[in-house]
Amino acid sequence: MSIWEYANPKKFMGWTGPVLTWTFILGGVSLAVGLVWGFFFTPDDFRQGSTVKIIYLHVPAALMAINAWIMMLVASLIWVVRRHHVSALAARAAAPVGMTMTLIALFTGAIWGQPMWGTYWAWDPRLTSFLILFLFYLGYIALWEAIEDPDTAADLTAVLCMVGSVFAILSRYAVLFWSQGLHQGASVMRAGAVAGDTQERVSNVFAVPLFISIAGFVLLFVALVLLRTRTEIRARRMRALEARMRRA
Amino acid sequence: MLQVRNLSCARGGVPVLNAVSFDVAAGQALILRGPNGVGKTTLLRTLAGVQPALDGTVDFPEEQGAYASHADGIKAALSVTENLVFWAEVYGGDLPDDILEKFDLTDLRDRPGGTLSAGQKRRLGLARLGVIGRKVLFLDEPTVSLDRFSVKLFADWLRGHLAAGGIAVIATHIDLGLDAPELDLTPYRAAPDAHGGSDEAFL
Amino acid sequence: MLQVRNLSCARGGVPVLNAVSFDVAAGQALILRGPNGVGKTTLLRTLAGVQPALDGTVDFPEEQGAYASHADGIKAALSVTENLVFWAEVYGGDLPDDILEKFDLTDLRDRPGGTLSAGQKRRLGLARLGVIGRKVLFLDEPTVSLDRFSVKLFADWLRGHLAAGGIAVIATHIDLGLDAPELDLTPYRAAPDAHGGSDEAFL
Amino acid sequence: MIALLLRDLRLAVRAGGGFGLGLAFFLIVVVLVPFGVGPDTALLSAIAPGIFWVASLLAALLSLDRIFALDFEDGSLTLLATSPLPFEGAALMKALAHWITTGLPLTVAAPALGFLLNLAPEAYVYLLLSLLLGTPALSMIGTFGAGLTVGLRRGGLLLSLLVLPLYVPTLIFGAEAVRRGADGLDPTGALMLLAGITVGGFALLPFATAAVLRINLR
Amino acid sequence: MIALLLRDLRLAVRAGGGFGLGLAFFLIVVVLVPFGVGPDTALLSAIAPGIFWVASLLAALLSLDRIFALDFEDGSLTLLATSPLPFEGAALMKALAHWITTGLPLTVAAPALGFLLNLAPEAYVYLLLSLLLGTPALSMIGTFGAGLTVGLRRGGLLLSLLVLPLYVPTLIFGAEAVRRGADGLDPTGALMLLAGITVGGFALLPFATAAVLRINLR
Ligand code: HEM
Ligand SMILES: Nc1ncnc2c1ncn2[C@@H]1O[C@H](COP(=O)(O)OP(=O)(O)OP(=O)(O)O)[C@@H](O)[C@H]1O
Ligand SMILES: Nc1ncnc2c1ncn2[C@@H]1O[C@H](COP(=O)(O)OP(=O)(O)OP(=O)(O)O)[C@@H](O)[C@H]1O
Ligand SMILES: [Mg+2]
Ligand SMILES: [Mg+2]
Repeated sequence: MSIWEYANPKKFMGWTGPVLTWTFILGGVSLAVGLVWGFFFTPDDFRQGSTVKIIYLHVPAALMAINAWIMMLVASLIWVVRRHHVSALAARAAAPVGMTMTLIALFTGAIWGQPMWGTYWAWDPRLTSFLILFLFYLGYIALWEAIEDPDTAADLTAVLCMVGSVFAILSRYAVLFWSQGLHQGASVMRAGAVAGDTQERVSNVFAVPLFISIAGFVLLFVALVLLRTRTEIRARRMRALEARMRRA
Repeated sequence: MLQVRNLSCARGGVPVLNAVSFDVAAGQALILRGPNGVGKTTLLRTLAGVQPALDGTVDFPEEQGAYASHADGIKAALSVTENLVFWAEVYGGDLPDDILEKFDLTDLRDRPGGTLSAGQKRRLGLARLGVIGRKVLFLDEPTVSLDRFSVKLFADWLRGHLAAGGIAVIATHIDLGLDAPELDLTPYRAAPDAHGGSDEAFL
Repeated sequence: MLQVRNLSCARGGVPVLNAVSFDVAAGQALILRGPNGVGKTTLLRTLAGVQPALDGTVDFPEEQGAYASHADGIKAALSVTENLVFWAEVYGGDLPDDILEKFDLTDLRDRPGGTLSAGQKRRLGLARLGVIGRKVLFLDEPTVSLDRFSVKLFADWLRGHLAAGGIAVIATHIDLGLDAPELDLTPYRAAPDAHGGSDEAFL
Repeated sequence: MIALLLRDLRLAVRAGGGFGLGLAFFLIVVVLVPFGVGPDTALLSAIAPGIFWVASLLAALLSLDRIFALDFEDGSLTLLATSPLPFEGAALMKALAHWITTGLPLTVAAPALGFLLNLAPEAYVYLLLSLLLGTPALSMIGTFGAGLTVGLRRGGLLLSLLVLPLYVPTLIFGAEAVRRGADGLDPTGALMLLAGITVGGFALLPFATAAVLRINLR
Repeated sequence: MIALLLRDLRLAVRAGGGFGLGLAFFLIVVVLVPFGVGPDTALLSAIAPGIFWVASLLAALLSLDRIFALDFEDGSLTLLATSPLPFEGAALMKALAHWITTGLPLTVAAPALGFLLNLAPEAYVYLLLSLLLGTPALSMIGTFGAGLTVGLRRGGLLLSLLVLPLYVPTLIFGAEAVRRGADGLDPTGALMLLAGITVGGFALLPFATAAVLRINLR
């Protein structure tokens, strides 16, 4: 049996039901553990004070915002190549979740910016790229909404997602060219993040809850996308039934 | 020679026609009949390759099909001649000398397309078919808005086209005075539970 | 009662029809005939008050005219019912209960206007006439794209409208099966040197 | 008349996004300006009032040609002209629908975007007020312009060309009000003038719009 | 393919103004900005490079929806799709026609308008160069967006929403080149990148455009 059979709508509905419940539970638990641990059981940072705790929301949301787009790109490619309806719907389902993640990253960043840089917003490359990413999400969702026929919508949004990805990378580069920023480098994701010994190193006390929180976000993202995909499948099923009833 | 085998097509994700098969030999025309909404336009669009078929095959000499839809594609700002010359160029040909007479457009040759009456516009739209030099024509209600004289004019041109080995598939509700077999599409209506609609996978 | 006296009209600044006069009594229809481009559309637009007359008078009960053009004014995003309800509201009336049956739209009632076939759209466009409750109808090729059954449906409706004291002036190239006098516009064609063209003052 | 307003709003919503799109465009212009001008916050904060107003104006402009174009193309406009609806009322309703779908969401959202351009905190309330008073005028003037250009093919650009000069007074007073607010001066005068333009526009332009529409339908 | 280009140019000219309208819009935006921002010359000269680029971008944007909309409505697009003309070529020609009617006149005229915003004298040549290298990319990207949204009713705004983020890199490099020119720095890098976007866009986007058009015609 090929793996693609799990992408048949009926099969998909079957196996995602239980998986969904468990991802929700697991995601919720790890998020709660990560956040509670992070907020209440870590010391304040010597430079940033208690505001550093926002990192437990900010970093996972920022990571998921990017990963959601990558997931949409993959799902779009699968739709274009293999024409599996579920993958198109998964891409559609992921977009609002990704956009919400982008918004969370932007808002937590802005709240954090006030104590750190003395301003809610600065035209820093990292922040700016997220703003552009937000616009890409917005356009992608608007295009889905604007097209009546679901297959046409899936095709067009898939092309938009591919072209958009190229331009998103270009924008990221352009933005770096345009302004040097205030924002922190990517130290969490660097190989030596936990064991490293640079000044910027995120010490163990912060890192462990952070990773738990990241895991929570990932699981929650998966759960939300599954949930929304299931909703989309049900909506399509309704549509198909209605069309059939009209013709009967 | 046009061969259609087991063609099924859908519109807006809903299957409309099921397993249509027919042959049209060179020099022949086929008239599509059927009540409004049965799927004549859908079938013609599928034959012409504007939309993909759900199932089945369409076979005719490569690069020989031409489609004429409800809309004529006439540019309001271009004159009648300019409109025709454009299509001639797109198809890499020249404007036949007698095309304007054949469609009674001689008096209108320099009028902008936008100032034509409904029937005059239609004549111009049909004249395009005489310009592009394609053999296999898919015509969707070509005589809408035409007066009796123009209908005859068009039927004459069509007879000439067929005599030269052309093929035409024509959807129409009125009588063109052509001596051609008719195909009523009503029996091919897709059953409500037909497979292949874009959403069938979800049921 | 519709009275037209010595009506002259122009299109695009060029006089098209000259001194058209006719009467249509309540309960009567008049069929306008004439080759493409003779000026049927122009005449109807003038009668309906969409464009001013060059000369002459049109007289019918105030606020009782309605015009149906080649274009149907159907909103693609609104459903069939919503389209009709909108026009009913604009004319301050209600949707008659049987209007959907009368135009064979019952099955299509919830379909978005944009997904109708050419003939279905036309039926919807004509159903508007049944909704607005006007007596004097100016109809420009109302049966374009309709199949035979729908043409009959429309003719039946029209007969009902006339029987209730309505009036209709209809431009058409095909036979509606109505028992109504015909008026051929060819003799009224404006001579090339007719007066009243917009630039006559400069000649 | 309400039927027309409701239909237009419903069409806007059905066509996907309705209320959101004008707003999104506004957001995008506000975001693009720093890319062009550079990330210097002092500079951005100085030009913020002007940019917000220019952006609202462009957002209004961009959706103008849809006000009548669709109704013209599918024939509804002719049918409306021969209906018992007063055509002036129809013009008014069209302007109102345009404002509800573009001006209103933009007014509500603009203050929330103020921080992107480092708008001075004191100016937020005046930004809101000036947009509330001024954007209806943009819609009404734009509706007039749309009526003027309705049957023309390259409507989009010609329309902008005609409408933008008419927008100048609204822009000047609107931006002035916000700028004065930001500088701690009294912006009442500019706001009054803005309100005056809106009231005057709504009193007179529906008639002009109906007149040009009738001519264009001929 | 040349036939299509010539037809589009002829249509643009016939429809009144063709080449002039994009330019006029550009001019108007450049004139409106001082109204919004206020008459401070130092400020204006600081934002001039950005404003010129944002204005070109908006001028390009405004005429985008006409690229395919008219051909779609009157059925020519379907007829073109079934013609022997490669559809990719048609997309390319459409982009070219758009550039010739908006990008080119604007490039030629922009330096002449520099004084309106007190552009630094050293920057004029870079303004010209950057527009020459960058505006074709705007047309090509815009054509892709127009292809995506053809057939959608509220195309205008949605189109902008989709296209503007795609314009960001072009805008950044374009404005950066002018700004560096004005500051006496070396703008070669930015100009090279601009040219890169244009070349890449013209190499790839015609295919994407033809693909989305085919989907939309289905
Ligand atoms: C408002 C918008 C902001 C956005 C969109 C944003 C975006 C991001 C992203 C994408 C990451 C993940 C980077 C990675 O690990 O690869 C991140 C991490 C981080 N951000 Fe932000 N940020 C914003 C504001 C701020 C502010 C104001 C601060 C405070 C100074 C801040 C501090 C950090 C820190 C400390 C990290 C972790 C960096 C690391 O060690 O990996 N961010 N942010
Ligand atoms: N764009 C569309 N989206 C969804 N459904 C459509 C669309 N266009 C047509 N349909 C439906 O598909 C079916 C076939 O339509 P089609 O246009 O092929 O009919 P037709 O035989 O050409 O009718 P007519 O004689 O009225 O032109 C109809 O039931 C119609 O309502
Ligand atoms: N917009 C216009 N501008 C200038 N002239 C026009 C315009 N529309 C039509 N005409 C011309 O006016 C004359 C009358 O046109 P009209 O549309 O009234 O004819 P018609 O009798 O309705 O023809 P048909 O049967 O083809 O619909 C024709 O010669 C036509 O070419
Ligand atoms: Mg049809
Ligand atoms: Mg006519």
